[in-house]
Order: sequence, then C-alpha cells, then structure tokens
Amino acid sequence: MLSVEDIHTFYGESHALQGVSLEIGEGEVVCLLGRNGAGKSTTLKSIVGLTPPARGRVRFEQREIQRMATYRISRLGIALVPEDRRIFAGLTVKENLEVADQAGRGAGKRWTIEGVLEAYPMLAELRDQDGATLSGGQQQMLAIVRALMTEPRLLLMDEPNEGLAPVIVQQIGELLDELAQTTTILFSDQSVPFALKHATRAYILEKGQVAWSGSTREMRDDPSIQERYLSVA
Amino acid sequence: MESFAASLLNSLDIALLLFVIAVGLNIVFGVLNVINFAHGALYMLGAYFTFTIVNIWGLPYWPSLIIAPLAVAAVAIVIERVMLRYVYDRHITDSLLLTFALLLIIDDLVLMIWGPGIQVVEPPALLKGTFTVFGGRYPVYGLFVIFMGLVMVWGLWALFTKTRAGRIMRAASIDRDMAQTVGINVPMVLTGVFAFGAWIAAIGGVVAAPMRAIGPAMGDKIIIESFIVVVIGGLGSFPGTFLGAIVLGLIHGFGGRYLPDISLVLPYLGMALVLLLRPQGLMGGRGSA
Amino acid sequence: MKGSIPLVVMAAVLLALATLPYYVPYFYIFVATEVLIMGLLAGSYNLIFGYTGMLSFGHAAFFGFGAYITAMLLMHFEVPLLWAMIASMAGALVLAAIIGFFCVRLDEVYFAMLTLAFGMMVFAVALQWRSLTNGSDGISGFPLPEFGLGIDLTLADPMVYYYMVLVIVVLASAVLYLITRSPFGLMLKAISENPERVAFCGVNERRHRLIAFIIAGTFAGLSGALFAPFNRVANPDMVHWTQSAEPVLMTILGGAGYFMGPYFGAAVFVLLETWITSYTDQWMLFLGIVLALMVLFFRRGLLGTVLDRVMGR
Amino acid sequence: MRTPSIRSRIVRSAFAIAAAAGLAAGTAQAQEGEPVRLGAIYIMSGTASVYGQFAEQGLELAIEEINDAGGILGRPVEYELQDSQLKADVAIQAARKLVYQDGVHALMGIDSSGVAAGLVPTIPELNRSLIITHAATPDVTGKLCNRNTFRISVNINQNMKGAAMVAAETDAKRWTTIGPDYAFGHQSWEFFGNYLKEIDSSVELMDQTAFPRFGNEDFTPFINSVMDSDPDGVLISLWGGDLVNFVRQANNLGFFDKGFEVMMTVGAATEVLSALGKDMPEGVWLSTRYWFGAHDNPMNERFVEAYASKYGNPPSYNAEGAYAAVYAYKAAMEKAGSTDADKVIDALSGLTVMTPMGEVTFREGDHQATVGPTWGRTAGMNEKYGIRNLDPARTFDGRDVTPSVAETGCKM
Amino acid sequence: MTQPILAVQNLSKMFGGVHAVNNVSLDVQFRETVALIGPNGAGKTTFYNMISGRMKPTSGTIAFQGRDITGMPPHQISRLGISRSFQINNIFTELTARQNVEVALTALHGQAVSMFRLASRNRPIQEEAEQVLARLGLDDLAHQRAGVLSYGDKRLLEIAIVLATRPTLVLLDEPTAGMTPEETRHVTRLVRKLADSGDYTFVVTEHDMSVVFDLADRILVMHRGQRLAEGTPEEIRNNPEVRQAYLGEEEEEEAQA
Repeated sequence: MLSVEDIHTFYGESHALQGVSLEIGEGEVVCLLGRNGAGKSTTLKSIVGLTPPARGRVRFEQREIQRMATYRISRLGIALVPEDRRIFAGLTVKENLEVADQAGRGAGKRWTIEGVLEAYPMLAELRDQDGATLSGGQQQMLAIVRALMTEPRLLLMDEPNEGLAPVIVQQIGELLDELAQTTTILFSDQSVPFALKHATRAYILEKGQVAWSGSTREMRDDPSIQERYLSVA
Repeated sequence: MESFAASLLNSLDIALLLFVIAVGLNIVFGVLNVINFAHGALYMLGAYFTFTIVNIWGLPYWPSLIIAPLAVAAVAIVIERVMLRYVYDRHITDSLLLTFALLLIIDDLVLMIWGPGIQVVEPPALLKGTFTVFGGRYPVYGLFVIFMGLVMVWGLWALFTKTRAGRIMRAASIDRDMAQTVGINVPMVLTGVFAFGAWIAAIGGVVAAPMRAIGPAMGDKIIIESFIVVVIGGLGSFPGTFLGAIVLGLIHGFGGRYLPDISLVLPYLGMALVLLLRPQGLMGGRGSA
Repeated sequence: MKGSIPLVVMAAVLLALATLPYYVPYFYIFVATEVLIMGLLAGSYNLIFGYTGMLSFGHAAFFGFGAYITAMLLMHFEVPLLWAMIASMAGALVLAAIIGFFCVRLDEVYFAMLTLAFGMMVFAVALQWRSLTNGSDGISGFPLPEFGLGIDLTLADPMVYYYMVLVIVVLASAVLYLITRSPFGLMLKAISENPERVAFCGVNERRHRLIAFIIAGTFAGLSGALFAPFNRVANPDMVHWTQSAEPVLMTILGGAGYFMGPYFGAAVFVLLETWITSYTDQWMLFLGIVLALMVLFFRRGLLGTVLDRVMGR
Repeated sequence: MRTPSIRSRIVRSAFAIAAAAGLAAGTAQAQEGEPVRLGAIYIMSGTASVYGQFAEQGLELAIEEINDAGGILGRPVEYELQDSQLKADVAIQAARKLVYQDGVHALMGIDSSGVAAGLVPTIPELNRSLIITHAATPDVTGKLCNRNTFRISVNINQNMKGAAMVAAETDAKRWTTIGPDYAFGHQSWEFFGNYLKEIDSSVELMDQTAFPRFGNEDFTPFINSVMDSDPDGVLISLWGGDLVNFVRQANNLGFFDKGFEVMMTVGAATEVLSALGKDMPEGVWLSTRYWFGAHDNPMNERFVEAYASKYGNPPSYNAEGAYAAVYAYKAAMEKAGSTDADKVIDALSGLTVMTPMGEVTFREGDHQATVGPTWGRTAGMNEKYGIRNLDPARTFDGRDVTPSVAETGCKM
Repeated sequence: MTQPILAVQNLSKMFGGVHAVNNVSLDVQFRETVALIGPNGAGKTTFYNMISGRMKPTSGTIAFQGRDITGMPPHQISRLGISRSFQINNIFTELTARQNVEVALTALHGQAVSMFRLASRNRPIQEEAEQVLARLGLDDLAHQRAGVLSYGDKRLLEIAIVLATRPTLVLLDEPTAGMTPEETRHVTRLVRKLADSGDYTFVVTEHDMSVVFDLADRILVMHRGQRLAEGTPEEIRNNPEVRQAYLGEEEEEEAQA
C-alpha cells in the first residue's frame, strides 16, 4: 500500500533522515520505534509532504507522492495525527472536525460529524469547547478523530501516547485496535509494550536510519533488541 | 447638547466604515501574515467602480454593491497569483515593500483611468434626507452606513463561526501545515483570503462613495487609520477590530471637537499606549481570526 | 583578496564623489547632495534595521527633528552651521532615547507599529504647534551663516555645500562604519540573528538595541540638519511616515545589512525618481513596477545580489 | 573584482545621459529661433492633482495661442512640467532640475502654501524668475519675498480683505470659522478677522472655531459644534475634496438652513462646483481667485471660449493663473528683449500686463499682482456647465484689496 | 561534602495547570558531570530553561555557588558563570565561526558596548577565540561563515560559544542530536577531555545512551516532570523503574510475557 524507498530528508541543515525505507501492506498496523530525535516524526512528516524528502521515493497505491502538495496527499487518503496534536486553538471541538470534514468530496462517506460524536461521547460533551482548553488526552482523541474526518485509508500517528496518563493510553490503544479493523495504521512510539501489543510489525529507527525491522513477535521474543536500541543500557 | 447624540451616532458611522476597511486588512494579516499597504487602494477602487457604474453607466446604486466588490476581488486574485504568493515565505518586509509598490501602481492607474477630478456619487433616493435625534439632525445615509457596518460585523462573525469556509480560514491562520494535513488546499485558501479582504475593502469603498468625495489617492489616508484600528484592537483579532474601530471613531467624533489642539496626536497616542500596555491589543490573544 | 574588494570599491566611490562636479552637469551636484544626505539617513537606519533587525517606521522623526532644530537655530539665532548640526544631533539623540526607551520593549511588527505611532506623534506636534513650528508652512527663509570654527565657506554656493555635505557624510559614515565593525557592531549583528543567544552570552540585548536606536536617531538628526539648509526649509513633511518609508525603501533596495547597501539604495532611488519624473507624469506607476520587480527578483537588495554573485555566495 | 566596474558603469552611463540632455539645454542662451522654455511645477499626483491638470490646461492653451501668433520674440515657446508631489523638498529639487538640467528660462506654478514657502527662498540662487499662480500664503510676497518671485494670483490678504468687505455689509455680527488645520485655514481666519475688525469694530470673532485636519473626510462633529455655538456668520476656508465633503454633510445636517451667513473662501472653484452641482446651496457667498463670468474684456471672452471648447468646462482659477502667467512672461520677455533672467525680472517688476482678469500690475515693492477676488452669492444653475451661477457677483479691484507694501512685511 | 556548585531545590514549573517540572531537586558538585535523562516530555528542557533564566520557576529555588539566582535574566546568569548550549543549532549563521566565538568573548571582556575600535583589530580577543576554536578542532574553519559549516561542525561551534563565556557550569542540551555516529564519538571525546581538564562542571541531557554512559559521573532520570531516580551509571542501568520508564509502562505483565 505504502512504500518508502530510501528517503533523505533535511531539517534545516540537519540531515534528519539518512535513507529510510519502509513497506506497509493493506490492513497492517506497523510501529516506528526509536529514541527522541531518531527520525520518527520526520519520517511521518516526509510521507505526507510536510517535510518533503530531498531524495528517494514515496509510493502510495502505486502513485508517487513525494513531490505532491500535502493537501493532495491528504485527499488521496493518508491522514496524519501529529506529535503535538496541533489542535486548531480557538476553534471548538466540532469546528476542528468540520475543518477536516471531506463531505462533498464524493466517495463513500464513512465518518460524519454526527457519527463520530455519537461514537465518541466524550467528544460530544465537549463539542462547543475551545480545542485549546482540552486536556492532553482529550486533545489526542480529537486529533485522531479529526484525522478520520478526512476519510483516510492509511492513518499515520506520531507518538499518540506522549505525555498521557496510563488510563488514557489504554483508551487510545483500544481506539487504535478498533480503527485497525478498517484502516491501515503506521504509528510511532517510544513505549515498547504499547507497540508490541498493538502493532504486528515494527521498524526501529536510530540516527535517521532503520536499525532493525521485523515482526513484533520477534521483538518480544528477543529482549536484546529492545535493550540494544531502546533502553537505557 | 442636542448635537451630542448626533455626534455619537456620527462617531458610530465613522467607526463602522473604519471597521469594514480595517477588518479586511486584519484578516489578510491574520491568515497571510502580510501587512497590505495597498489595502486602502483597493478600497479606493471600490469607490471608483461605484462611480463608473452609477455615474457613467447610469445604473442605480444598488447593483454596484454587488458588482464593484466582485470586480475588486478579481483584481486581488490577479495580484495574489502573480506577485504576492511569492513572498509569503520571506521576511515580512518583503510583502510590505511589495504592497507599497502596488499602492503606487494602483494610485497611478486610477489617476490615468478616471482622471484627477473630484467625483461625487449621489446616494439612492431611499437613503437621502435626514431625520431628527434629540433635536439634532442626522443623515439617513449615516444610518445606512451603520446598518451596513453591523451587517458586516454580523456577516463576518457568522462566516467565521458558522460556516466551513470561515473555519477553514481560521484554521489556516492558526496552523497552515496542519490545515494542509487535513486536506485543505491552503494555496487556494490564501488566494481566497486575499480576494476576500479586497472584497470587504471594496464594500467599504462602495458604501463610502455616496458620502465621501471620490478622488485620487483617497485610499492613502485610510490605510494608516486602519493600522491604528487594527493595532488598538489587536492584530488578528476580529472582535478587536470592531472595538478598535469604535475607539478611533470616538476619537474622531469627539477629539477634534473637545481637544482640538492635540486632535492629531490622539489616535497615535492611543495606539502607542495600547502597544505599550497591551501589545496584543485590547482584544488580542490567540483565538478567532 | 576578496576582503579588500569593499575597500577598493569605497575608495573608487570616494574618488568619484570628490571629483564629481568636474564631470557631471551642474544639476547633478544637487542630486548628489541629496543622495548623500538621504544616504546618511538610510545608512543610519541600516544600523537598526540591517544590523540589529529592528524594522522602524518612525525614523523620520529624528530626521525631521534635526531639520527643525537647525532651521530654528539658523532662523532665530543665526548660529554657525556646525553648532546647529551638533545641536540637531544632540536633540535627535535625546528624542531617540525617549522614543527608543519605549520602543525596544517590543519586537517585530509591534516594534514597527510603535515607532510608527511615535513618529506620527512627532509629526502631529510639528503640524499643530504652530507658534513654535510655523505649522504646515514650516520654517523657511532662514539665512545660511558661516560654517563655524573660523572656516570660511560660501555655503550658499551649491558646490561648496556639496563638498561640505560630502565631508560630513563621509566622516559620519566612517563613524557608523567603525561602529558596525566594532565589538558593539558585532553584538548588533549577533542580536539581529539571535537575540536570545546573545543574552545567554551575558549581554543585555535590550540595552544594546536601545543604544543602536539612539545612535541611528542621532545620525538621522545630522542628516536632517544637512537637509534643512540644503532645501532652505524644515517642514512637517520631513517627519511624516512617508518620509520614514524612504530609508526603509532605500535600505531594502540597496541591501540591508551591507554597509554600502543603503547608500547605494539612496542613489538608485533618487536617480530613479529624477529620471522617471523627467520622462513621464506616471512616475508612481513606473517606480511601483520597478520596486515590485526588485522585491520579487533581488531578494538581498541590489548591492546584496551583486555582492552575492561576486563573492560566489 | 567586478563590483566597482559594474557600479561605475551604471553611474557613468547615467551621467552620460544626463550630460547630453543638460548641455543641449544649458548652453542655449538666446539663440535665434531657439525655443523659449518655461518650467512649471504643479501638483500632478495624489489627492490634489486636479489642480495640476487645470494649470497644465491653462498653460498649454496660452502656449498654443502664443505659438500660433509667432511665439515670443519670434521664438517658439515650450514648457516642461514637474510634479511637486505637494512637498517642498520635491518642488525645490524640481526647480533646480528645470533650471540647470532642462535649461528653462523662467519658472512658474506652485499650488500649496507650504511648497511655496519652502521654494521661494531658494529661487534667487537659481537666477530665474518665478511667477506663482496658485499658492496664496501672504509670506511669499511678504516676509519671504525676494527679487525673483512674483505672484499673479490672489493671495490670502486680498481674498480676505474682499471677504471682510462683503461680510461687513451683511447683518452678521458674530463670526466663526471652519477651516483646514494648517496654515491656510488659520491665516484665512486671522486676516479675515483683522480686516473685518478694521471696518466694523463691533463684530465679535468667536473663540469657538473649528479646524478639522486636512483631508478629514468627516466634518459632522465640526459642523455640529459650529451650529451649537450659534453664530451669525461662518467663514469656511476648506477647499477641494474637503469642501465637497463638507457641503454635502452640512446639507444633511441643515447647516445652510440655520439662517446664518456662510462664506466659502475658495467655494467658487469649478472642480468643487461641478462636483457638487445642485448640492451647493443657494444664497451662500462663494469666492474664487478668478471667476470666468466676472470679467468683461476681450481677452477673457476669448480665453473662456477657447478653454471651454477645448476642455469642456469653464476655466478654473488655477487654469487662469497659469494662462495669465504665460502672457505675463511674454510681455516681460518682449519688454526685456531677451530671455535673460535678470532682464526679465527687471521687466516684470512694476509691469502692467493684460490678463483675463483685466490689466494687472506686479507691484515693485512686493511683486504681488494687483488682483482681486470675486465674491458672489450662489443663485440658480448654469445649465450649460451644470454649476451654480454667482449672482450677484462682486469682483474686487486689486488696488482696493491689496495691502500696502509696508503692511506685507516685504523687504526687497 | 563540599558546598554544591549548583543547588536546585524543589523546582516546579506549571504551564496552564500542567506540571512540566514537579518538585525536582538536584545538587551538582564542582567538576562533576551529571547527565539528565528521561523520555520525551520528561521536563528536561524546561528544567534547563529555568536554570539558565529563560523561564521563571513557579516555585523552588536555584542557587549557584551559594548565590540565589532564581528568576534572574539570562544575561546576568551567564555573567555569573553558567552557560548553556541549545538542542537545535543556535549559532549566528551570518557571522564567521571565529566571530561567533568573539561575540561571547566580547561580552565576557566587557567590550560589548565598545564602539570606537575595530573588532577585526582586537587581537587579544581574536587569539582567544582561535584558542577556543582550536580546542574543539575548528581552527581550520575560523574564517568560514558559520552558515556553511557542516551540521556536526555547527554543533561544535555551539559548544565553542558556550566555552567562550568561560563558564564554571556548562549546561549541554543534547550535544549530539542529529549527528552521525562518527561525529557523535568526536563530540563525546571532546566533552570527556574538557571534563577531565577539571575546569568545568557539566550537566548534559542526551538521548544517546552510549554518550550518557561515557560521560556521566552521575545520572538524574526525570519522568513526567518528576525525579524518577538518581545514581551512578551502573545503578541507573540496573534500575527497573528506569527501564520501565524508557520502554513504556503500560501493562507491564504483557510486555514481559
């Protein structure tokens, strides 16, 4: 479904991605692991064109998208839930959703505002509240649901758990599992257990390169992988 | 004393006209991060188009309220597409300089097309005449200006809060990248916002045409006034623009009368005080576009 | 040596200016005088804009204030011009200290707007305090007395005035140049790029910005003091925001941050205006088009673009 | 090492062009058949550019007529026009350019007082004559006067002396003013008051005056405050677009129905009258420095007709000023027998010349022409031009309204 | 125990109701190198910002060499001898490498308002700047415009500016972020050398654990704004809580399964 081939991305003058390649098949849930600054965010941003790669190719359903404008990539069916959530401050919860609502752009409508508000009553209660005043967990929910409004077939989530309390993390995990039924997902995280639980495959990034990739089962069975790349060891 | 009420009403019509002009400037600044020096020139174009429609084509006034702003918006689209969009990513001085150049160009083109004479557009029959408030006379047209201003306040408020287009504009002003990420065609939104700002300025021009003498460079004066309004109210703040316009309207409505010796200083003094005590403006802060 | 290019250029320009009256038509002595005065104004502006990164819209306040002080001193006290100029600089310094004290508290657009507000307040005072400033007519018809220090100059002779302006502008510019090359100037450049980092190096950057603002204002005052006797008038136009816009245009046109940029910009601007107005009434149209093209295609200003090519940057 | 060459090339080519133009004109001293060149400085851009247009039309017409009749001293006449931008320093530099670069033999023009006050002191060093055709500040033929500067148009003293004479004949005793908040507005009021007091010491000049800023656009607060103060008479020195705005707003507020005398010092300017049409109320006193219908002489008849047929409207005072100035030069140059500036200046001083306003004389003491304003009451519409008629119209003889040289403060 | 050079007590910082840093205390001894680690959002940068004066703490005190510096502006703190580097490059790209260092030196020598001499003739400062550059192996690049340096060299220049202020306490914020492995080794060696010279006390944040374990005498682990653990590298390496914080804490039992 998505293939990222040897992309190099510069962040200002820092060589953030130094030849990253990924493959994601339809229906998969894949996790990107790695420490801070390893290039997880940049990889996701490069896929949606926010930090377009200087070299390499990104293909989505056989179309090359590495030079496409972000909004067109979004309309092709890739949505990003960014790291810091980037809720439109000053817009209410409902308005945040409406901005992303692709109604009228034809093609099977899975998510409607009424529908999601019904499905996620927590957001329904907050519908008229300024998005900036929500708690971290609420913002994260909103950011995910907002991404859904664009009718994605591939959902990218950048550290959906960052800074959230365990009980919220669990909720996010449940949501992720639920979405995985219908949507292909690539998410990044620093938490290994979370990745192991929700993803089938993982890539570990280190210094802008893929240091390891394989199934989460392999990773679980071989704790040394975690120790080597991710722990304090 | 009887004219106090009339002065108050008068301050209000000055204020609402200022609001209509300044709000376009502020929207363009809020979304595009461009200080548009040519905004007053677009207002002037609105007035001149009205003059052409009413005095030269002989049409009634009302259609100009539709035609002239659309024509100015079309001009704005051309400006945005061929010039302005190339400087968004640069330092703010570049767009400042570019729109200053635009001001010179439009001013001179207007002089070439319409000549230097003073032009007057008659108000429509419906809006002629005066009525009495507390013993003072007040023109019906002033009420129309107030009405139009309030329609714009309401309309823009409704647009920003009730419609998807308004939310998209606000979203684009808050976070362009994120707006793109949720599928919004941001370059088109930017063109649209600039044209929209011009459209509003032109409405100001159409409304002003029957009450202000139309002449070359009539937009140059209004631009600094608009800066004052926007700064007092708050850069990027919609309700702030309204408040700023009211404040400046009152300064004009009463300052010249009660403090004639420092009447010219007052608006700038107000502006400086606001900047020093509350740089984000009276209503500034994050939030509505 | 690449490093010596600016020196060679400056020497060549100085030589050209010193011999100018011998090879240009008489009128161009006036043009050159204006270029020099405006160049000093823009050059002083460059200290705060190009070097320190502060976009001021009120620089004409100091220019005009300097012009008024000189005009009034010549009118009422017939003091030697040199003392009038020194008084203008002192006056502009005080005004810049007062205005700057408030303005350096703000950054970016807010700073720009506050300088605009203060500049226009000075304009309003010049226009409305008629008993002092003679209002819109300004102060004109003052005599051009001796230069001072016993130096015998026929200041009314445009050629003499040109040479006097040349010497003063060159001296003042040399001081400005020295400042930009001094440790203080280095700090300013650093502040324009990254004020916070400078603070973390132990520098009170707000105080530095204020000092730069005052120096720039002082030299703008000097430029005003030269302008008033050149045109025999000081009037509110010289304080208006449109006058403030000129050094901004000139500096960006020539290349902000390059020492010679604003001088070059002033020359281009004044010459453009002189030529375009000779050939067409539509000078605003053409000036507008030229400006727009320059903004679109010469991002670093004329001099900056040329230097970039030469230096291969 | 390319920088210096590039820059000096630009500079050199610039000066080459300039030099070619300059030398051609500069050395043209009184050669047979060489054109006589007039340099004019008017406002050609921005809000007030209509005045520049009128002036240019008057100038053009006069030069056409003169050239058709064989020129001056057998030489054709040309003119070079520069935009003053309503800024003194621009006008000064323009004058220098006209003289040194374009080689004009004489200067004329100047619309605003501020520009005139700045420019006039620099004229002697240019060694040319300057005839001011519009700016009305008393100073340029008063304390700023000099040998080179003349004025053919009506100044504030002359206009206000006339105004005072008109005002004194009305019943109004309490007077106030609405004028632009710059020298012109304040001086108009001051001179009007002084002259009126001289004639009738019983009049009251009110403290409550209104000086809206120039280009104010909204005069309602000022109109209201003047109406509140309940005067008998109001002197209005607003002009141009401001006056148009004022009259329309004053109409709305019933200002003209209050029964007090209204005098507009530049109300009978054609651009104002044609913009306002019927909106200019009947029964108010308007003045102009020249009224096309007020002068009964062949030259005026010819001028008005030629102008109206060429440009479609009656000549404004500014057109007349420029037109008359060209004829004044013609007379002076013919008298001097040369275009030599010194001789022309000598010839102009004390010269009596025929203009559409009749015979006027540049006084030797201050170089002000003895011209007088026309004050008239607005009456019915002139259907041909769509403007108000003035009836009765009273044209003052310049000798009656021009203050003595001693009073002007001019020292030649 | 001697008086600590830096004594942070009960430091807290709230952002709109959220504790970015919650009641953290830390004593740093002279000549010690302390590493500050923690997963994303642990509050390390906020902690730095408060020590260096960029932010005012909500509560708590910071003392440097026994002197209370809580809430002082950055330039004063810098003058006392605390200097910091930044996570992202924060150098002056339009100046040459040497001028970058000269900025700091000029301030240090009280010449920041000196106007009537040429900076380019300022031999003592230039020589000192060259020495500083040489210590970091940048001497060959002294006359290059900083903007054109390689990323790694820019990070070194960042450190050079810090050293030029002659600090006693150096706060390094992710000195090897974005560097290639080779550059990382180079920087680590350099910092090691500087630490061994005995002139400096270091506090370092870093995500690269090899760097941390190479450099640190002592490690403070922060998590969710709080102090999670403190100890020698060995202690930290074997601390189960720390491992859990780093690998994630959700449903521990499953992760072990």
